[in-house]
This record gives sequence, structure tokens and C-alpha cells, in this order.
Amino acid sequence: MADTYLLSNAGLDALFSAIRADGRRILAPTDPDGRSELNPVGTPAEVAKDYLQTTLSAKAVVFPKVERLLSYTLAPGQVELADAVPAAVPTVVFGIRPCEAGGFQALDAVFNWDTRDRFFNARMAALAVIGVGCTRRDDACFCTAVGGGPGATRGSDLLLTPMAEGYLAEVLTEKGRALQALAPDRFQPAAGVDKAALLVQVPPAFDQPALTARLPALFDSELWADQALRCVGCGACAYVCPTCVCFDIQEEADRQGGQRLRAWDSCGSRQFTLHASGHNPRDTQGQRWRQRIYHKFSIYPERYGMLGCVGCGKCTRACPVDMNLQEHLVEAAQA
Amino acid sequence: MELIEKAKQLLETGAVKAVLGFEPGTHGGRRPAIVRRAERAARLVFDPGCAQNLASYVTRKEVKRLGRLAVTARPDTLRALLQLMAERQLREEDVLALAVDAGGQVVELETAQAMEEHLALEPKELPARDRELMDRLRRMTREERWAFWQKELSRCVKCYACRNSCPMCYCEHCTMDCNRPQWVPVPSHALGNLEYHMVRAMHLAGRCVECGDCGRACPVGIPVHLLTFNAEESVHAQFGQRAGASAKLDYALSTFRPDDKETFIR
Amino acid sequence: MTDTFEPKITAFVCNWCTYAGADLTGTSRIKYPANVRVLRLPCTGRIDFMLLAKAFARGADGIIISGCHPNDCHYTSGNYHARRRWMIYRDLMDFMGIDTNRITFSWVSAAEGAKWAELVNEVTAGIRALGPYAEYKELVHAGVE
Amino acid sequence: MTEPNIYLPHLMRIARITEEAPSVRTFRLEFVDDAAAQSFHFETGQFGLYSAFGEGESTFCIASSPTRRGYIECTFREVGRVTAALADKEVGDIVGFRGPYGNVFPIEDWQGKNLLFIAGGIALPPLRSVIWNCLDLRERFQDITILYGARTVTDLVYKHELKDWTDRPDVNLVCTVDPGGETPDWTGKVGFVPHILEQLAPAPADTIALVCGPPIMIKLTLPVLARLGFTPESIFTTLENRMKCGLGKCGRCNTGSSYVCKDGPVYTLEQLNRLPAEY
Repeated sequence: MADTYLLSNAGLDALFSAIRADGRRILAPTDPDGRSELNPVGTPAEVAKDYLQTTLSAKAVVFPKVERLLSYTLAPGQVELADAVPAAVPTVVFGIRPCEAGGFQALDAVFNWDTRDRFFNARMAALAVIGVGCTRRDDACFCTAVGGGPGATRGSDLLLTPMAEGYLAEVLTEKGRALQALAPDRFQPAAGVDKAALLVQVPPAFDQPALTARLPALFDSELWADQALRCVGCGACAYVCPTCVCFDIQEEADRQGGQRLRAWDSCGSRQFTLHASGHNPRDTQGQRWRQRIYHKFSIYPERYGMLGCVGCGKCTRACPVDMNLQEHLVEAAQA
Repeated sequence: MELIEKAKQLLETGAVKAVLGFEPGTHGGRRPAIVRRAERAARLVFDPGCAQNLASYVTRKEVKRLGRLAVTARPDTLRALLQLMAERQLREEDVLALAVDAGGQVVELETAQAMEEHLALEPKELPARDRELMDRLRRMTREERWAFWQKELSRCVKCYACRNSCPMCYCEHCTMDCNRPQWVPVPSHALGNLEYHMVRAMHLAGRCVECGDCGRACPVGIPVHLLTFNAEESVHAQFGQRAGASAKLDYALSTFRPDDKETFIR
Repeated sequence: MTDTFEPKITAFVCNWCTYAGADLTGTSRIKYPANVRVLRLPCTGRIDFMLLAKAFARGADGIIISGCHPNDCHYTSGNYHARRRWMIYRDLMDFMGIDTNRITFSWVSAAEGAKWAELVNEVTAGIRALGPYAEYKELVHAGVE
Repeated sequence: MTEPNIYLPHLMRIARITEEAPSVRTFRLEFVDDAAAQSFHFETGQFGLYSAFGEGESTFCIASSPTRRGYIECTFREVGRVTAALADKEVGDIVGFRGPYGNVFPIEDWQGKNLLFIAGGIALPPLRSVIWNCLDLRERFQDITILYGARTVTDLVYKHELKDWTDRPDVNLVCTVDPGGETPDWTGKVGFVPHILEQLAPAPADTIALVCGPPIMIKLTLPVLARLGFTPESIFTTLENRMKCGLGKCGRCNTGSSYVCKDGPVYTLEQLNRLPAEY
């Protein structure tokens, strides 16, 4: 069970100072020019006041959009390999929502399935997450349909729930306890606080277990092509998604040497599965859209015992043609 | 609503196989709707919130396959349809436009000529916000402009929402997807992003109808549309033609005049 | 540092006029700086704008594009097409903040060996004065974690 | 402290290059690092990612048999950026190799059975690994039949080995080329693989069929096997989907919930029948 405390606004100020004094950077939602994005901050005052979520997810902290896997130098008949070690900057991510915090587990499931991904793991080890529970939502949110909630603790090391003054603070993990230990006297005993009453209500939008159970039978349905007719096939949904883990490996080199880079990729793009021969197992946008849904709601549960979606709604907000995921899932659940 | 009636009638008579329009979306917004059955036409709306250029759908394989299309069109949509005809990507008989005339009436524009005439009443002007930012950028020193774009492009994740939303980006095999040679680096690092946006703007010079959908599509709010606007304005200023003005327009960069005037060649 | 700076200049030239002109510079024993690396293409019409971007990305501090004078193109109109392309591209580069002072366009005919030497001299001196194209070089490895 | 880098390839020196057919080559690769050579093990059916440094990685099966130690072989056709760069390599050059990845042909289970290999064109390499593996353990199996077809005589790969197999009394090799693909001195069959298979009419009892070829060949061959009485459990094939990691992470090789890089590339027809056709 989590240890629950009260953390005043001044206490949070002190915690920020202590984290920075501990040599860690703090990334938090800020709103430069009206955008909402994660940026380094020094104090809670720099954190955006009225944000719902950032546009991009926090996954970039542990799975950057471009990272080096290795490099090498070339000479005639010779190759000198140089291993790449990720620069894992000690980081605290503050203020992401419980949905997004839960996304790290979905990344972990793939990066560490059978073989362990050093790059992800090194960055993950250097990361602590201070989630902040939700006091409001929008139409894209559906966390409660996928096992989360506005106050869900999964993925957060420390979860803060905003109160009229200060926060209800739940210390959830070893990393959370280490954060607490940076400013121990700021965590005051809490008793009788009704956490649920502080949070926004999000009624479940659909019956996810039923949907997951239905998906195998829907594989050949026209539904996916119909839904995807509007889709323009860009990667916005995948790149803002806190759980989308698919990547590309690209080589960049000249005659003297080069590097092998890992970059975000998207199952929505035609090239993703295109064979050199020209054959493409997922040749239409409908097939690619289906893959996106099935990966998250069928393959993930089957292979990793969890969902590949946290219901944050970022994809819906980022989509240039409003491919509202929740709506499409509801439609599938009723198909 | 008049548009709904028109859409129903077009679908019922079989005059078109689908109507490209708008429907209410998330957060009270408007989103593209591809209506194939008359009974589904009731959800169509057409108001100032309907910002997208639906011409981007008419070249998509899955939409083309449906048959003749009616496209709910704002002026930029008409320009894009005409430009697609000029580039032999769209046949006049495969599309009709549903536009709103000065009196607020929905009109069917069945020919390129009708579209051209409709457009002649609507002078092309950039939205004030874009105009201001363009002017501000041009007043900057070169170094400031570099810093501006480097900061903006550093957010690019190469999701290609800008490309895929563009009515003129219809190529089956985009330069970005070409790897022999690898013209533009795939990853969205600084060089990859700069080169991508440079190529995109150059490939749209003389073809951009200045609808701004690329900028609207960008999930991280990069004003990428200003790059293609600039290229298009450069074509207009120097060669006196505008993309989308007519269904019979030579591509500015595959033609020339012996007396083209420049100021920099030595 | 700048006094030891030797600019790297990439010249994209057409086969029929400027390349022959540069050749004439050599056979006429006219000296010009060795900073320029000449890349011969069939025609200025073939010089894709991406080649310029690639030259900067590979470390060029300056670029020369040169071909046949108007009306003298071996392929009739390649240079006219190229001229249009550069008129647009130069505007775009400037709008993106790329230093157009580092790119020189010229017409050099097969008979203009002296003009070629003069051009290379001036461009080399100009780029030397501008210094290395640090902004662009910094870009090359930026954004990889 | 840090974990090993699973994306780091072994360096391999090209020991031999065999020109098999137009734009098809076989590389024999030896580990540059002796320790890596010593600890390296694979089983037949597995694949790897081969690097042409400067261009990237490409996925091919290991075409040699695990019974032949000290090297691995791969056979590839020049079709894209990486394979073109590999094709430019010469003996002594260095390439990269990551692997072995994927599952294996369960040859342990096939003791005492007849083996029927059916391959088309450039898809012989994955079966060649099994063929040599089984020939090196010849006494464990009953009849071994190989039906191999290509468009033309020049397109047949492993020509010297086809000759070996022809000469061996314990192998029944049937080669065929598509009509029009024969040369005047061609002594093999002329006709498409499914037709020749029909003529050959191998008995299904105690027989394992291994089928590898272009999609159209597989599509037309499977019904013939079914007509002959082969059960879906007795028919094996290998899938090749586009891959970047080979480790079940990059997300593109799956067909349904089955990842070709982890659960494959070897599948029985019975398994494939339960998967969506995303290959």
C-alpha cells in the first residue's frame, strides 16, 4: 500500500530545489507560445498552470526520437565498431498524467521482451516519475475504459493529487521513497482525505475486455477499411503516443565511417512493412489502421498481459483529421 | 440544410458515388467525412469551422476507387482541384465541387471553367496571422531567421502529417521514401528535418495553393506552411503565375522565359 | 584560427561550358586557389537543389554553380530551367536563414578561362572572409541522443 | 554495469563469394573474433541480420548447415540499398552479422521419416541449410527427395551442389525450369513446380514436406500437397517479412500476433492456417 502524505505548495518548491540539488533535471509541462510540451524547469512556478496534457508524450525521455545504437570507422578491408552507451541523464518527469505514466510499462514490455534493450533500460533507470492526477478531462480521454483512471498509480513513483491548497502525495515505489527522502520533512501525515473526491470523473467509454475478445473475429471485417477512409496515413498518432514503441533503424555514413540510428516509426506508413521486392503485407490504409488497433488491444494482451493503450487521447488530439480512437473503439465494440 | 439536400440528391441519383464533406468531430470541431449513402448525408455540415482542404482526398487510392466525387469546397479547395487537373492528376468529369456563392447559396461547379469563374470572385489573400509572421520573418536578419527555423524545426518528429495532408502531395513514391540514393536522412534529427522541409517547400513551389493545411496538420505547431507560402509567393513575384488559378497551367519550374529576370547570377 | 582557415568550396559545373572554361584556365596556366573542388554534371539543368544541401552537409563552406550563358545551352534550355530553379531556391534558402552569400551562381563559357579564375579567386576570398560555415556544420550531428 | 548492446553485430570476414545466378551471390562468412566463433551456435531454419556498413542491415536466413562449423553462409539477391552494397563486397571485406534469430526446423522430430523438399528460385537457401543438415545425419532419415524449380536454367542457385545431389544415390533430386526457361542441353524437367509435384506424386505417409518459394508457387503447391494427402501438420515453410531488429521489438514483421522474428520464421501449414495472411 502506498504511503500517503500532504505536500504543500511550499513543500513542492522545496522538493524541486532538493531534486535539482541532487543533480537531476526536472522536465515538466510548459506552454511556450500556447503549445504544451515537456521542458526543463527549475521551480513549480515555471510549470504550465492550466494544461490538460502535453502534445507529445514523455516517452521521448526514455525512447528518444533519434538515438545512436552504434558507430564505426571504415578503412579499406577494415571496420572498427564503436559501441554506443546512452547518456542517461538523471531526470525527474513532473506533472504527467496517470495515463501517460502507465505508458512506460507498455514500452518496457516490448523493449525487454526476451532480450533486454540497454538504451531504454539505462534511461529508465535514471528516471523518476512524479505524476499529477487529473482534475479535468476532455472528450479524447478514455483512461477508465483501459484500466486506468484520473488517479491511477501505475507508472508513477510519486503521485500528486491537487487539493485546494497543495497536494495529496502518494509515495509508490523505491524511487518515490528516494524522492521523498530528498525533502522528508515536507511530507506531512495525511488522514481522512478523500482522494476520489478531488479527481475528475471519467465514466468508462466501452467494455475493453469484450472488445479484446471480439477482435479476432473482426479481423476480416470491412469496418477497418471504412474507418480508415478518412485517415491520411501520417505518423502523428504514433509519435505522440506514450506506448507506441515501433522503430526504424537507419544508417548514416560516409567513406570514413558512420553510425546506426534508431528512430521512431509508425505502422500507419506504407513503407513500414514494404518488402524490397515491392510486396507489402499491409498494403492498404485499412490494414495498417487495423494493425494499430490490434497491436494495442489484441496483440499486447495476448503477448504481454497488458494493453498497449492507456487512453490518454493524445492520438485523437494530434490527428489532423480527427481519427478519434475512442469513437472507433466503441464502434468496433458494437460491430 | 441545402448542402445536405444536394448531397442526398447527388447520391440518390448516382451522379456521384461519394460526397467529401465535413461532420462534427471531437471537441466541437469539424472533420472530413466521406459520405457514400444518402441516408448518411444528414450529418454533413459546412460552416467556417470546416477548415480543411478536402482536395487532398481525391487522389487517394482508396477514395478514387469509390467513383465520381462531390467535394465540399472552399476557395482553396477549388484551387487545389484545378491545380490537380493542371497536373493531370484529376479529370474534370471525375469530380464536382459544392461551393458557396456570395449570396450564401450552395452551388454545384461541374467544370473547371465554372470553378475558375467562381474563384475569380475571391482574390487570394493570406490569413492576417500568417501574413504578419511572414513579414516579421522577412524583416529579421538572416541569422535570426536561421535561429527561428532551427528552433521550430527541432520539434519536428517527421510524422509527415504536413505532407500527407497536402492536396498536392500525391506522389506514390515520395522523395522522402527513396533510399537509392538516400536523398534525405530518415531520422528527425536537425539535418533530416531541415532537408525534409526544404525539399517539401521546393517541391511545392509553383504548386502550393496556400491553403495552409500542412501547418494546420502539424501536431507540434511548426508553421511549416510559411515555407511553401514563401516558395509560392516567390514564384508569383518572379514568374507572375499562381498555382490553382486554372486547370491549364504550366508548372512554373518546368518551363521558362528567355527574359526571366534575376539579380544574382554573375 | 581564422587566419589558418582554408575554405572548402564545391563547384557544380556543366560539362559543356564551365567545365571546359575551367579546363582552359588550367591549360592557359592561369593560377587559382586550390580550395575549389569541381564536380562536373551534364548541364546546370541537372543540378538538383538537394546537391547544394548535400555539399553543405558534407562540410562545404561555399558553393559555386556555373554553366552556359543564356542561349548557349548544349541542350537548348537546361540553363534557363536551372535559372528559374535558382531564383526560387535562393529565396527559400534565404527565408530559412541559410547564408546565400555562400552560394555563387555564374555563367562561364568554354572560352572564359580567365573569368573562371577570377570567379574562384573572388569566391575563395569572400568565403575566407565569412569564415567556416559553422552553423551548418553544427547542424550535422545535432538532434541525435 | 551496462547491459550488452543487442544491436551490436559481429564482424565477419568474407571468405568466399559464389556467383549463383544473375545478381544472386553466396557469401561464406568467418568470424573476425575467435571467441565469437567459438561460442556461436545456431540451428537450421534460423536467420540473421547482415550489415553492409555504410548502408544498413538486411535479413536473410543462414543458408549453411549447423553441422558445418567455423563459418556461416548466406545467399542473397541484389534488390535494394543494402543488398546492392553487399554485392559490391569482395573476398576479405568485412560485413556485420547479428543472430542467430528465430525458431528452427524440428529435425529431431523427423527421425525415421521421409523428407520432401520443395523449393522455387531464390527460396532454396533456407532449405539448403536443412538439406545439408539432414544429409550430414543421413542415417536418421528415410528417403530424401528434393524438387527444385526456377524460371530458367541460369536462375537455378547452388548449381554445383545440385550436381552433388544428383550424383548421390541417397538423394532423389528433381530439377525443373519454367516452360521456355530451358537450354538445349537441359536434362531436367520442364514445367511449373506444382505440376511436377503432381507427376511425382510422393506418398504422404511418414513424410515431412518443406516448401519454400515465391508466394505464387506456395499458393499453387499447397493444394497439390493436400490432394496428395499431406496433413497441414506435416508441411513446413519459412516466412520472410520485413524486419529491422530481429528481436521482436521494431514492430513490423508480425502476422497477426505472431512475430516472424521470434515465433518464426519456421511455421507449419497448420500454424499458418490459424494466422491472418499478413505475409
